[in-house]
Amino acid sequence: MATTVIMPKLGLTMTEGTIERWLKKEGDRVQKGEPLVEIITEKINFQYESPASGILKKILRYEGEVVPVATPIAIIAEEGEDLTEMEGIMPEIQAEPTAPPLIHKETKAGSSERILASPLAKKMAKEKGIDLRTLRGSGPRGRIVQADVLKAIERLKEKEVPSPPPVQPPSGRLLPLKGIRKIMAKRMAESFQNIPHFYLSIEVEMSALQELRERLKEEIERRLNIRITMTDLLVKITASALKDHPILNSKFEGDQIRLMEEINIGVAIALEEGLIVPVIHQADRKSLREISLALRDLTQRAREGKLSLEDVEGGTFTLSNMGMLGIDQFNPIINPPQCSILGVGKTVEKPVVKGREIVIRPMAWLTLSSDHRIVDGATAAQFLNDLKRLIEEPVLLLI
Amino acid sequence: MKGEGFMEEDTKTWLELYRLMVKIRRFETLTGELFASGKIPGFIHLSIGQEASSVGVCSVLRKDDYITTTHRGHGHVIAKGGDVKRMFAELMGRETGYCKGKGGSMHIADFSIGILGANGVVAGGFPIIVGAGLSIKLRGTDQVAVCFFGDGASNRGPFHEALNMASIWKLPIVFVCENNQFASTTSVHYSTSVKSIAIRGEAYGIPGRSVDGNNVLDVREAALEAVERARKGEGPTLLENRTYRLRGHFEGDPQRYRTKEEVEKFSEKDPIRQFQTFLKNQKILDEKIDQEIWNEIDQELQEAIRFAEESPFPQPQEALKDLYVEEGESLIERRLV
Amino acid sequence: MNFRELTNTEAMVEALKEEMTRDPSIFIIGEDLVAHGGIFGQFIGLPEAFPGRVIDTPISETCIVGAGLGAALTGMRPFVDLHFADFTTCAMDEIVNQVAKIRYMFGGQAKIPIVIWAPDGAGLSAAAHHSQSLEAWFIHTPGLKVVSPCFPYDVKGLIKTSIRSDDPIIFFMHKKIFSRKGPVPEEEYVIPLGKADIKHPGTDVTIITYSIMVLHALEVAKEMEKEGIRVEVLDLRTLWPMDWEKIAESVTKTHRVIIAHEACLTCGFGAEISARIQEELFDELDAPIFRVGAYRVPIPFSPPLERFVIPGKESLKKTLYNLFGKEIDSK
Amino acid sequence: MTELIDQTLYLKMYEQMLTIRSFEEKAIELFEHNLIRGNIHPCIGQEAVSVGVCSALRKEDYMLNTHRGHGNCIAKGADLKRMMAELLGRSTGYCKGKGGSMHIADFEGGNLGANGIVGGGLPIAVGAGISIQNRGTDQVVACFFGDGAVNQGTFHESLNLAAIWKLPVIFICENNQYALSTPIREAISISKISDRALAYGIPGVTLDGNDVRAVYTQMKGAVERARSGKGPTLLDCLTYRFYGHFTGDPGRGMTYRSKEEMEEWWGRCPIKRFRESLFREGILSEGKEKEIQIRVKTSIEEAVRFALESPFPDPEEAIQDLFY
Repeated sequence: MATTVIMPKLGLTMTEGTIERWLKKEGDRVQKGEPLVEIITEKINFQYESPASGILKKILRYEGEVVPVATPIAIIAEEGEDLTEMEGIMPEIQAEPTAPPLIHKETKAGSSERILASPLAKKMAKEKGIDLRTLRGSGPRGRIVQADVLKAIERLKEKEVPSPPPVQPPSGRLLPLKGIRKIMAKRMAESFQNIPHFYLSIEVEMSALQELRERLKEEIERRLNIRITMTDLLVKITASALKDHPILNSKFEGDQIRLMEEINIGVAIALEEGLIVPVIHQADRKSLREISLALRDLTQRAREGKLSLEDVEGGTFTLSNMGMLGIDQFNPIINPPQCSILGVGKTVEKPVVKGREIVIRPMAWLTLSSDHRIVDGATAAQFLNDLKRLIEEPVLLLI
Repeated sequence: MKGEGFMEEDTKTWLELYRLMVKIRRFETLTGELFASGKIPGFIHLSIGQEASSVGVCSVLRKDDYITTTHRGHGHVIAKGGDVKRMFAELMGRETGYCKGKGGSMHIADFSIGILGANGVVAGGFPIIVGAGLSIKLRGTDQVAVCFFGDGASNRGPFHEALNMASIWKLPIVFVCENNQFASTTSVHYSTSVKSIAIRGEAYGIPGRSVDGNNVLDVREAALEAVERARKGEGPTLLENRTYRLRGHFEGDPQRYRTKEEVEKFSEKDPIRQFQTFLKNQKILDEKIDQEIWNEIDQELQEAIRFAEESPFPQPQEALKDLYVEEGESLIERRLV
Repeated sequence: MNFRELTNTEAMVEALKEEMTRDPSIFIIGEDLVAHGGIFGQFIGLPEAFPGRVIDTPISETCIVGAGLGAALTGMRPFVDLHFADFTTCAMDEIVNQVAKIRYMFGGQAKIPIVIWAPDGAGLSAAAHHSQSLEAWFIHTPGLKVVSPCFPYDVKGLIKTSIRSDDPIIFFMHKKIFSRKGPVPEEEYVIPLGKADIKHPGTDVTIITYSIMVLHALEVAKEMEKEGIRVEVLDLRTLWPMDWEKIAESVTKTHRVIIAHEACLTCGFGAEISARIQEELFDELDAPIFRVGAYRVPIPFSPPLERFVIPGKESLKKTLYNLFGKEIDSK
Repeated sequence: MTELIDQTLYLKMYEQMLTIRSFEEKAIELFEHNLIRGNIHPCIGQEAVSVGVCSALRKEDYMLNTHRGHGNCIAKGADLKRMMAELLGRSTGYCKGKGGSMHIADFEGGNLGANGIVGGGLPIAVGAGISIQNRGTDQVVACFFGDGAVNQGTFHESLNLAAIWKLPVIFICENNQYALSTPIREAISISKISDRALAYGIPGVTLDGNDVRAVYTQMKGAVERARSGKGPTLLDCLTYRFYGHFTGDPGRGMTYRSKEEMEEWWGRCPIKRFRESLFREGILSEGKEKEIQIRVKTSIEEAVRFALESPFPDPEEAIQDLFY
């Protein structure tokens, strides 16, 4: 009995996945449970294991293609098994028109693809040898019309333009843009292009927080042998501050804003293959200890590339602490569809005016990047000030 | 004028005839004013001067008798018992009108009282009346069907075809020609080769009778004879009411085809004035009663106009209804937007 | 050429005057011509100018058309007035069984130089018996030629050509355009049958239309310029023979087509044109062919009902938006 | 002198009647041999009307004809060859095979055409009349129609217009008693169709349509009236069609007609009666009759041969002649 391999839905919000790499070729024998294909979702990349044993008869979707979940991507069958009844599913495979983000390898002839395109568009594409499947239709009902083909022709032309011969062979090593970095690149670009960012910075005194941390230190380290980090504390504080400012704990959905019930704080972690943002779910309901443990565990697994989808899903606010990297102040890019991201700089001893005299205090810059479509300056400023108060007088957390 | 040795009964009837004629006259006059003031769209044809014909004929009809009328049909509808409220509403294109604003002046019908409708096509009523007569015959009732038409229609093929069929089948029909001297602008003396349209009865072997159409009692008497003949199953009659259209063919008609003098000459034969004088001479009517009649009627009509003006225009979608008994878009073919 | 402003009616009277002066075999027959100068006054002055050659008839449509035919068969050039296009139904046998067929049936012996002039169209609250647009019936009838212009210049030129044509012409004119003015040259000229005319050049979409819808199309074309859509308005002027070359030329240029007429959509002339385009120019099309026409109901009397039933500027605009997949603005 | 003219005229009329009769008989025969498609409406029995009427006409006078029109065509001087060719649908026919039995026209000979529509010819006759008036010639129009047509609207409108304009039109009703299967006595409520003239104030005469001299005399009067601008006349010619309505008529129309009736009318056969009178008056003799019969026979045979030898029209011809 042949098995259809589909694009797995790896978690609640996943609607489509990119086929990063096939780990088997057509004709290879595969065992149930052995890695078959590498799939990238917007969150992570993921090795999908073969749902059945047999021979990989047909690969229906190719590397680089973005495929809606539950769409067949391959067929696994036994030697000499009749696939005609499988052919049946192939047209319907293509039911909804999919448009890969980049021109992919020439697909084999015979894969019948129903494409909505005007007669004129079809004629022109044929003449210019353009594969309509590589185009996204801009006409009614996603129909590919003359204009789309003309654009494609333009793109081709640009490619054809021969670049002037370089004086010397181009220096520098080529790094393939792949995996998490590729996704990140795409999403950061989208975020920065589409979201009207605005930035508010405020300088906060860290002495109270440092004291608190010192006090908790021996206590907790002794008992649970873990260190409470500044980040742990900031997560806790940010979470409780967000409770009073639900608007910043929201999601932009085209023509509406969704206020999120849970406060899930994502914490940006830099890995060499790219930035990853594991999420501490319901941070507001968690004790400092729980937060600390969770964050430690996530960081650990992130480094080992063992994060599950749940670990990276559902963030409603992101915290990016670059203090340990010696950065004073920076403007982080929002992690869509979230509303805001908080950038925390390094704490430095510096002279500040207290009352009438100049004193030395540990100070740090907080910068809040927000989506102006959701919040305006005043709202964000209030949040930032409350945050400042909590950091400078952590006892307020008890209220 | 007739009326020697009349009964108590007659005086009642006569006053009723008079009242109806006045009602038609006032309805038409007011309609003319409403049209002039732009409250009635399209175009209208007034029957001022022809009241005696409408009233004389309809006064001998029963509620269940049929009539077909013409583009100049307000008088017939009123005489047959039409509701002036719904008439005005229709003239103004309101949803409370007889045809929900779909018909207008030229297409008023009230099947509940046997009015099979006015017709925008000259002589359009002939084939319809033949069908009505035939169904009466087939259903074996003693109803009568009356076809009102103008002198113009008497030169149309349907006149010929209808009178012939009615005569060979002895249908209970009275063909009432309201010879108002003009087919639109064309004089009947030019358009017709015979002196009297009643003569054409001979071509079908049916009685043809021509009477003074401005004398309501003459019309009534002739109509009564014809209707009784029809009820008795003795077949159709061709009745010609010689009258005169005092207004233009339609409101706004420059009337280059006739002289003021001619119109004045005929307005002396005004059917209402004639009957009024007669009734006064007979001591049936005096200034006081007369005034009351005109006042009452004006009140009724003013109310009717108010009713019409206060009625809303139909919903646009109403335009898609009533085409078939079965409703549904597939039947009316929505436009591609 | 020296142009002056004339109404469509004036243009028509002028055309008739010139032709009747040129050719004594031309005469006009119909109702209310002498006394009234025609129900819409298109014959004013002619009875005086040509005594005996403008003939009033009783109301006898069958015979008016039949008489025109008989006269045409025997050396005359009748111009028949039917008052309203709706009244063609009273003479349908004459038009469809006689006028259209006799020449063919008799092996080409006869020529039938008759013009049947029929004002059509809605928009005047004239109700169901005085508002129809019936051109499709006659385009559908072999043996007839059908003309339906909209501008005084075209009306005059085409009236003259129709009168000179040795074939039967059904000449429709929309009642609403009679008093519309337009430039007409003083010099004599004629317009050949079967030649369409681009009334507004464009590159993005062609509106193929005729009669009063040309006016709506022109308004829409202007408005669309603001939105960056360049509409080409093609006025057919003659419906049969149809100017296929012009149509093909324009469609090949714009790749998008809307066909608009006031007659009801179903089996309207738009269906024919549309079918022909997709048969012969399928690969030129960048969007489905859209048609604009009236609802398939008799023309109701009450103004709001009438406005709703017959197509106008708005329905054209909506269809355009539809074609380009735009949002229809909710005003 | 006049007698001599009459004699030659009568002999010509007699020969025409014989020609019509044998043309129809031949046509029926060809139909039964399936050489003529469609249906034909034979006018056997009505020869006196065709000949009586047309003998009073000039070549340039117009004629409007009916579906039962072979006789009228022949009497108006049509060429038997081209008629027969048309009946057989040949390219040499009057209408190049497009018209057939029901649509023969000969504009040269003033025959404005036979009509498939009952009552279709009357309005055209009015038009021809108007045209004559406008052109100021002294032509007349002979408009043939059957008793069925007198109840068509076109009859009414046409007679009224002809009357008010005093057009030179003679309306000839070939009253053969039946509109297909409907007897005229059931189709109208008056005894004489000529009474319809009263409705238009024009003369109307009902006459024996099987007496060719009577028809001729009445027609002559009507034509003179028309030529002198006095207007139209309605002639109601009582006659009978011995054959059925058409060649497809079951039992040659005996389903709706009685033997007695048929025999009674055979007794009044127009050819038989004319022949007897001509013999009685010594105008016709055995010898002369033989000559005539031979001439007729050969002319018909020639016509058939011509028709059969003529080619069918080229299919392409079907798209010709639509426009001038």
